[in-house]
Amino acid sequence: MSAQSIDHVVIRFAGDSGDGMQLLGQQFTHAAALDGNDHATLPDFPAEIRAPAGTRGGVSGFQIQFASEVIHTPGDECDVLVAMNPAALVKNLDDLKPGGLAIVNVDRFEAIDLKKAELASNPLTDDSLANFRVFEAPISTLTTGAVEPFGLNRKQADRCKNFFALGMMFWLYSKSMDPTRHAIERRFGSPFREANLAALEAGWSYADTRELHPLPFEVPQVPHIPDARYRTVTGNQALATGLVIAAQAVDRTLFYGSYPITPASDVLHALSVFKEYGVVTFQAEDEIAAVCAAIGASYGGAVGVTGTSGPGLALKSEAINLAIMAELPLVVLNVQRAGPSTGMPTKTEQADLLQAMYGRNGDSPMVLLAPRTPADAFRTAYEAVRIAIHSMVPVMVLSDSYIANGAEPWRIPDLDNLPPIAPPPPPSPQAFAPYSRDPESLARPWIAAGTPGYAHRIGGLEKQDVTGTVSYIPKNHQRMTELRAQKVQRAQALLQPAEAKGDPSGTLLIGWGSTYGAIKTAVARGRAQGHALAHLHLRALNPFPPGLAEVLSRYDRILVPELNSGQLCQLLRAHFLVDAVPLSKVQGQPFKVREIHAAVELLLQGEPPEGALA
Amino acid sequence: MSAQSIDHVVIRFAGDSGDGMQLLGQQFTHAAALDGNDHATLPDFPAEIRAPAGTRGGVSGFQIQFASEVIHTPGDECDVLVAMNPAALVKNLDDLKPGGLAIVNVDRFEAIDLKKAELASNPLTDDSLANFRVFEAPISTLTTGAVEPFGLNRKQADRCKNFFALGMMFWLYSKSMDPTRHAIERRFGSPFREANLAALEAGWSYADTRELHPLPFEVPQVPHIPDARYRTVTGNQALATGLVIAAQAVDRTLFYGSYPITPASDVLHALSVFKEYGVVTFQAEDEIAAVCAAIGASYGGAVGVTGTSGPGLALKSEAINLAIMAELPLVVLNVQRAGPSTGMPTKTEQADLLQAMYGRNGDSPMVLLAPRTPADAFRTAYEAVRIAIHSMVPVMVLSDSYIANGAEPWRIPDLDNLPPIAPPPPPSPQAFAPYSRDPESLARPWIAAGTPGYAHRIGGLEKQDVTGTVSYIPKNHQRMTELRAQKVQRAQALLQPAEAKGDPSGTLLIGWGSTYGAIKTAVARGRAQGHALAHLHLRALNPFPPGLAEVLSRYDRILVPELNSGQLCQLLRAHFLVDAVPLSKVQGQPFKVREIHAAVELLLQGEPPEGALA
Amino acid sequence: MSDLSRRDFMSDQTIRWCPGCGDYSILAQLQTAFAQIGLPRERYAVISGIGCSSRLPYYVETYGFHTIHGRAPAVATGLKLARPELSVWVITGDGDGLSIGGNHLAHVLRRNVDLSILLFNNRIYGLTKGQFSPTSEIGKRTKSSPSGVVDPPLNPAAFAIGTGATHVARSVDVLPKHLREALVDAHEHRGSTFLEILQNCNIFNDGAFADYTDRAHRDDRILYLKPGAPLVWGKETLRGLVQDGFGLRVEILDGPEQAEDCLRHNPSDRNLAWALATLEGPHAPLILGTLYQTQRPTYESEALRQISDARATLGEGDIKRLLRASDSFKVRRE
Amino acid sequence: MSDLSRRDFMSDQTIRWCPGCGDYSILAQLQTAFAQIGLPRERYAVISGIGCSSRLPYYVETYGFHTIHGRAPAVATGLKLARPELSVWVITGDGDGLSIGGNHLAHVLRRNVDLSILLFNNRIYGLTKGQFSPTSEIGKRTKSSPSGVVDPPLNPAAFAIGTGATHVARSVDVLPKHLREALVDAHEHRGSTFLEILQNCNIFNDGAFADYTDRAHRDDRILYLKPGAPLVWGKETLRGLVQDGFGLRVEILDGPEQAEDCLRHNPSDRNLAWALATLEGPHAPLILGTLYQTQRPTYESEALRQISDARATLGEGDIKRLLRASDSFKVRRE
Ligand SMILES: Cc1ncc(C[n+]2csc(CCOP(=O)(O)OP(=O)(O)O)c2C)c(N)n1
Ligand SMILES: Cc1ncc(C[n+]2csc(CCOP(=O)(O)OP(=O)(O)O)c2C)c(N)n1
Ligand code: SF4
Ligand code: SF4
Ligand SMILES: [Mg+2]
Ligand SMILES: [Mg+2]
Repeated sequence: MSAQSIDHVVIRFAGDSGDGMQLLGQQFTHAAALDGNDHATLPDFPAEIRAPAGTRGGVSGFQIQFASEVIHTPGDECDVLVAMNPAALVKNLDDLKPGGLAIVNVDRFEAIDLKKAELASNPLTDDSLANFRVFEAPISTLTTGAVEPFGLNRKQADRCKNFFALGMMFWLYSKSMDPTRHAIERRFGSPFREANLAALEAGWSYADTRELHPLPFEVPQVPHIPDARYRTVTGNQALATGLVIAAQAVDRTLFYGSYPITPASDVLHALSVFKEYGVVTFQAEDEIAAVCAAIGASYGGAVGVTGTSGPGLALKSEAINLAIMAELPLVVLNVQRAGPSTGMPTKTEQADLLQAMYGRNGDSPMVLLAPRTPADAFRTAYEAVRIAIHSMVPVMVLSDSYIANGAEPWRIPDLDNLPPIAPPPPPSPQAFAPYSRDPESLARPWIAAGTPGYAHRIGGLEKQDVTGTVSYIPKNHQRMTELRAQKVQRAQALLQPAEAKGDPSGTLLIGWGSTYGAIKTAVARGRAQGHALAHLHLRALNPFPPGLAEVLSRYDRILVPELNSGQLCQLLRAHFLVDAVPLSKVQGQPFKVREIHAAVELLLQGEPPEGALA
Repeated sequence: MSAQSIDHVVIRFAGDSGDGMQLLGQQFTHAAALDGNDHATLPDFPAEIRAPAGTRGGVSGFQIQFASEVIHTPGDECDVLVAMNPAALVKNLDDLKPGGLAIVNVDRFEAIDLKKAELASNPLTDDSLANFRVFEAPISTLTTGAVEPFGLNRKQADRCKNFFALGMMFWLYSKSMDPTRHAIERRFGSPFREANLAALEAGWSYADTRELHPLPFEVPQVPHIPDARYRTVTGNQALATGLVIAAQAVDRTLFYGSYPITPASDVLHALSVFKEYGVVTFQAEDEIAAVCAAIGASYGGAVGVTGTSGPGLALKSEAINLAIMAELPLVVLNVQRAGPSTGMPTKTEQADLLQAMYGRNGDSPMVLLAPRTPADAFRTAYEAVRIAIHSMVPVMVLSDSYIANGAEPWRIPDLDNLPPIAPPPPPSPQAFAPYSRDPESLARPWIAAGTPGYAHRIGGLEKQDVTGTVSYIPKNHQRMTELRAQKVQRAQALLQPAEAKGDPSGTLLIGWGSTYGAIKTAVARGRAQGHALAHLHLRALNPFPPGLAEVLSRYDRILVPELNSGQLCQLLRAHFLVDAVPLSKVQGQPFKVREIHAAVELLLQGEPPEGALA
Repeated sequence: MSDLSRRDFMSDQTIRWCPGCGDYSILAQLQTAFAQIGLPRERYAVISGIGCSSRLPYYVETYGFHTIHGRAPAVATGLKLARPELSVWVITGDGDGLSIGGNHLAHVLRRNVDLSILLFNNRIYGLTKGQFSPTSEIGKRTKSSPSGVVDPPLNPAAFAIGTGATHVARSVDVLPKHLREALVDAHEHRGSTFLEILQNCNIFNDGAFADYTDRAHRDDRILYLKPGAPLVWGKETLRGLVQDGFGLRVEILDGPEQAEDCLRHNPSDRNLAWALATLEGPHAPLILGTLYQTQRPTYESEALRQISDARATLGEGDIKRLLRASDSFKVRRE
Repeated sequence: MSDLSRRDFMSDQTIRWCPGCGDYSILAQLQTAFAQIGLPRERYAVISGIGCSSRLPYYVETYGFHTIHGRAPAVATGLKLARPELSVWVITGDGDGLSIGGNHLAHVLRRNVDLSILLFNNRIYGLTKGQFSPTSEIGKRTKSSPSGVVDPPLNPAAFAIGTGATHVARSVDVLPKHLREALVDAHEHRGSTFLEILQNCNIFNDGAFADYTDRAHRDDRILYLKPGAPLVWGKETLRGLVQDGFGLRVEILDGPEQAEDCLRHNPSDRNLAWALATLEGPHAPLILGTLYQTQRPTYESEALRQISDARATLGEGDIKRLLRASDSFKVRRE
């Protein structure tokens, strides 16, 4: 059977949080990956474990864009929406393209289902779907039928319906089902194994015989992919991997102290299986104990790392300051989520930047890095360890929920190409003073407690320069405050210079972290329309990369799209006195490309860019 | 006996932390106050309770300027230094005016005393005091002699020497000893009462007979003092008083939850004696419990207040965010000290401004106010309660160690002149929705738990506009984020407009908090020399007062003296895109007038003002 | 008696717990107990931290505050000091109350603030999707302990007794009547009640207490404490506790008459309570009911009494006096 | 044995405690104990929080870390996991360890991390100039309790036993030899030792323990625990403890022969330890020595064993394998 070739597709699976939508999405992603499609994913699920079935609040979604070209976002709008119930349908309809395909599980459109979804009438029969192509499939009934032979009870049988839906989608996009078959075989015991396999096949056959579409589609592989090994990684997996590799590079134990919190917990989970790599994970009684244990480990010569999300970072702030004062290496992962307070724990946001920058008592600068994509989190974690040890400073990594749970293909790096990680060279015991400094980096020596000949005391009171004894001398405090700041500033030497991609003048879009893909795509789109645009994406937020002032000076207008109320924008204005304009989205959702594109259009017309979000 | 009249005098008492220098200073201050002298004080003591006797680290100092004119600082340099031992002498000599008088307790200049002070030779016999007038008094011996009749042991007898020194100073400045006599009678039991009184008299007689100075001085009273009642208050006392008065004004219980920390503890001490005013003080197990209890009290309709210093504020940040989300009134006192981490706990600094502004996860704006002098802390505390209740927001008061412990005369206010404090008017139970808002202030209603007819639930998850139920709706989160910001912004309506004192153009000095007196005096001095200067001092740091942009636009140069690395400067640059220049002092000590004056001179010559501190 | 019913305490919010979660039953009994106690709605305040369990306040039609992780006892303390007339309830979990919030719990118990503290112990972190908690067993494999937990669990009742708590009790989600009575007791105790409620998390730790609470063997494995009654249990096999040194030993009894020889429960004996709380061993029963109870003045009554005492002695505070203080002065006119 | 002396453990820093403070004596005994234990200097690490007591690390010539208020147990846990071969000591105060740091203390004790935890209990906040602490008595007037403390004090030993501690002991600043032995015991215990050291703060709470420790009546008011020895004390009057239900009663003995009828100390009996820790009453002695001791695997040995087990089974982790993981792929070439 032949297929119709297309460049890129966006699909979204949506159902109850108990319906297995995330698993379904991951399996589809894996199939796309093996086919050599570029891809980006966006899971979106409620905070509750099993949010009330059938309600809008209970809808769990998974979106993937896969393509035969390089892409950078999971897509603004869907070509296909798979909706397992009315709540999933209406909640996601806004994001379905006009003319897009809605595949609907009609078995769940009874009066009671509509009521749970707070619907007055049935969208399948009223006019709400007029602009879309609708494919009504009795997914529940067909699944139950397909798995009948395996003796499951009603509830168990119904649980197989995600694989039925997956089978349909595999047919529609001509994907091989083998990897999913293997996964089912590995993951499930009898009789669920057999039932899920049957549901998968049934879904495929149904789509084929009922002609879900006249012809299936095919998304060819991206041309010129280097012949390397790849993995599809989430941001959290990539962070964990980067930390392990970095600790091995410096030949120290990796110590991860953490207290569970969404969306950072998966880093703890990932690291706690790496026992044979010597990784020590410590689930502490709270965030304070977690960071303090990491500091203690670092004092003992391990690579001390702690990870959390916004509210947990607030709790760690006092102890991070201890690391600043004690001048010990420490890496702090902050996987941001929507705040303030408990906020919206599973939703994404970038609103902890200024907390990261300033949320400690006294003048207490620290290095801040942010990954831009899930795969990029590997390199960012590695760099964080490198800088922390090179400069004897705490380094914070600002990831977010979108990066943490989103996935993309990652080319497995060649370890020989990673920069080396080395602590400041230790002086001889005779020449040793705890707060003597490397002339370049200003780092003090990192002497692991227990090292013979170097016994010494440190602490959180102000230290006398060089000797490290307690000091209240006024000028010394000024000097030490400046040294702590300079040390962070000198970490610039380890950073890539600032570089804007695109036009050398005109309008510059600056972003940081997870907005990378959306900004990059919007800039490309705008340039294709003839606008003079460029994109500069910061990995380092403190210190800023070398050359940033010069780059900024070349542009007439600067737009700063952020998932917060203008925090980077505020820093740029203060540092460079440039009239940078914020584009602030605070909705718990990533930017859509079109929102940034529209903001640029407005800006070029002299309007406030915020209008793009209205 | 006649006396020589002078306008203003700066004296400093310095001795061991066990020598009673603070008490001595307070008594002298009180005498000056009763004489109608304007005055400002600067206590400066070590963190240790009894720091090692005789060492430089153990020196406790108390400086006072008193004058027959209005003054604003405790003075840059001393006219007289009373030094109870060699460490006290050498540590303070830099601050004695050339030609100034050093009164030295010669009994403490034995070899062992010099060694403790790390002195290779005796400053009384080497050349170190060449530029000063030195009066050598065997204070210890004379005191022991004077108190001999009362049967004290050696140690007890020696403890009376601060009163001996005080007697000498009372003679030198023609002050009445009666108030101190009364104080001794109230404070001490027999035989210490008699001994201290004898020491005091002996000091006076000794100064008289030995002619400490050819003629005593006299500092006349300030002309045109309004005929009102005054008190000499420290900043911490004024804060406590302001809170009690504010709670009475709104007829609610004042609840103060705190955990001891220097230099904030005295607020707890002061409030815990006000039982008959219905003040509830709660010494919690830590800072987190303290702020949480204050939030709970506020939920119960009390005026919930918590107080701490830098490291404690870091710990409270997560809970403050709960108050922001729950939109409850809360006042947070942060009596700043030198950081980061434990830092220098008894030394002053203003380096928590950006922590106060941004040290919480998510976009979480709150109102920030700062008192400028000890007496001004009364009004600032009152305003903090007023705004918190008017706008249903947390308000932070940024005091510091210098204000907390410094003292100045405070004119007891007429309560009728204080602005009223009123919660947003409550809707009827029928019309009630927890997150409905007052159209002006945007405040939600403050319903005390327990009120019949209004039972409702609140919490730290994002709230649906109006109803206050939990909401994950993207646009709602944007709206609520904006509402929380606007609410803070609208508190501007309660603020005095920005006003610069001095020349209408030229160079503007902007400060906040405890730098008020030094900046004001420096500006006056510069203007007297013909420079076009003005001074604007911010009480509100968030929101900024109305009209600030306009004021800023009138000046060519803006200098921002701060006891931190340029934090307000950073905010001004970001908000107003003005090229404000920082003058940063981070030494645990307040500005001297001459440092600011010199910085202005440098700035006018086109040099970086930091040179003024070199 | 009150003419309120459970329904009066049901809010209009959709409940967001997993189907089958033990929290449903606890919620129902709490609402019923509120009706039974009979105070008007506004006299109850339910304060929680963060966790599945801590979502409870949204579902109860009273005053309620869903605060932050681990801090509910502190918020409740402030509320109780401001509004001593309220019946204040703290809802917490084994993570919320014993991990991040363990210190606040310890201090509120020692202070004896009049709060009813309900710790929903499911021996797991539910809301964050299944990490081990301070009450998880050694060796348990969870998301964050793939090779098994190595931390020995905390014993909630022993911990509470160690802090000086005045009322320590235990109940379980699946015994509605027992639970309801325990809730009413909690309200009636003047001072802090620490009530541990064993709760099944059917998603991440299903059957954690089934060994004891399954209908099949429940009657043989649960000891219900009653003041003055002998410490015996069992249907198939009758067992009883006898004193053994400073501790307790399980004995098989020949018949009901032998029960009289067994130890009798005395909730005011803190050492017995300690022995009951820490009893372990192959035949040790699940012990439900009031392990310990004593009367001590409550924290808020003592704290607020200092205020009324001061007012009785000095009169209602006069602002003018406060402002002038003893050291105020008028400048001497020359 | 070791040829180290106290002097080898004296640092060059000026000591900044008030003259007469009990901390001096504790410091001296710790330095002496270090010499007696005989490890080289670098094998000791002394970790403290904030408080007068917590200044101690600066004065000991070993590794030392003066951390932040209340968090020393957590810092020490991380250090011990990174460097299990070190002898790690935690120095804390009644405020540092039981107020702000109570939760970390509870969890480190339950986990049984091999740390020697010394809690300097002076029943006051020293460094912040004299507020009441969680061990201050009811009614005590301090700067923050001018009308008297209303919080009932926490019992440190009872608290520690309640958390599941494996070694709970008590000593006092004024008995150097007893203290030194207790310090050596702390080191030797494999697992967490909780050693409460009663310490006089002569500035803000002078004589807090004088009723028991003054030379004049010391011999009549202190009971020294020794394994297997009868629980008797007193010189003028000989007294002993006898079992009374699940608790203890003080009896006056007619003579030394009667001591044999008294209860004997058994440090492995946790219920006895509980009774000893909570003994109160007019004639109750000050009980010094090891109240409780048991052996359990340490936290770090169990945690690190999972690593060595994994390595034994899977081999030393191979980075290449980690990078590729099971789900890595090469793109199928068409
Ligand atoms: C400061 C902070 N840290 C961590 C979290 C994440 N968190 C939410 S609930 C929870 C634990 C829940 O366990 P438990 O208290 O046992 O409640 P359960 O869900 O089992 O009822 C954690 C770690 C948080 N919300 N805030
Ligand atoms: C976060 C924080 N809160 C408060 C303080 C202030 N503080 C320092 S030591 C201390 C209590 C000291 O009491 P204790 O632990 O009993 O030690 P002691 O001085 O009596 O030896 C307090 C409250 C601090 N340094 N940090
Ligand atoms: S995760 Fe467990 S505790 Fe939470 S709601 Fe579901 S079943 Fe209940
Ligand atoms: S205040 Fe008390 S505990 Fe602190 S050093 Fe002085 S005597 Fe010792
Ligand atoms: Mg739980
Ligand atoms: Mg203490």
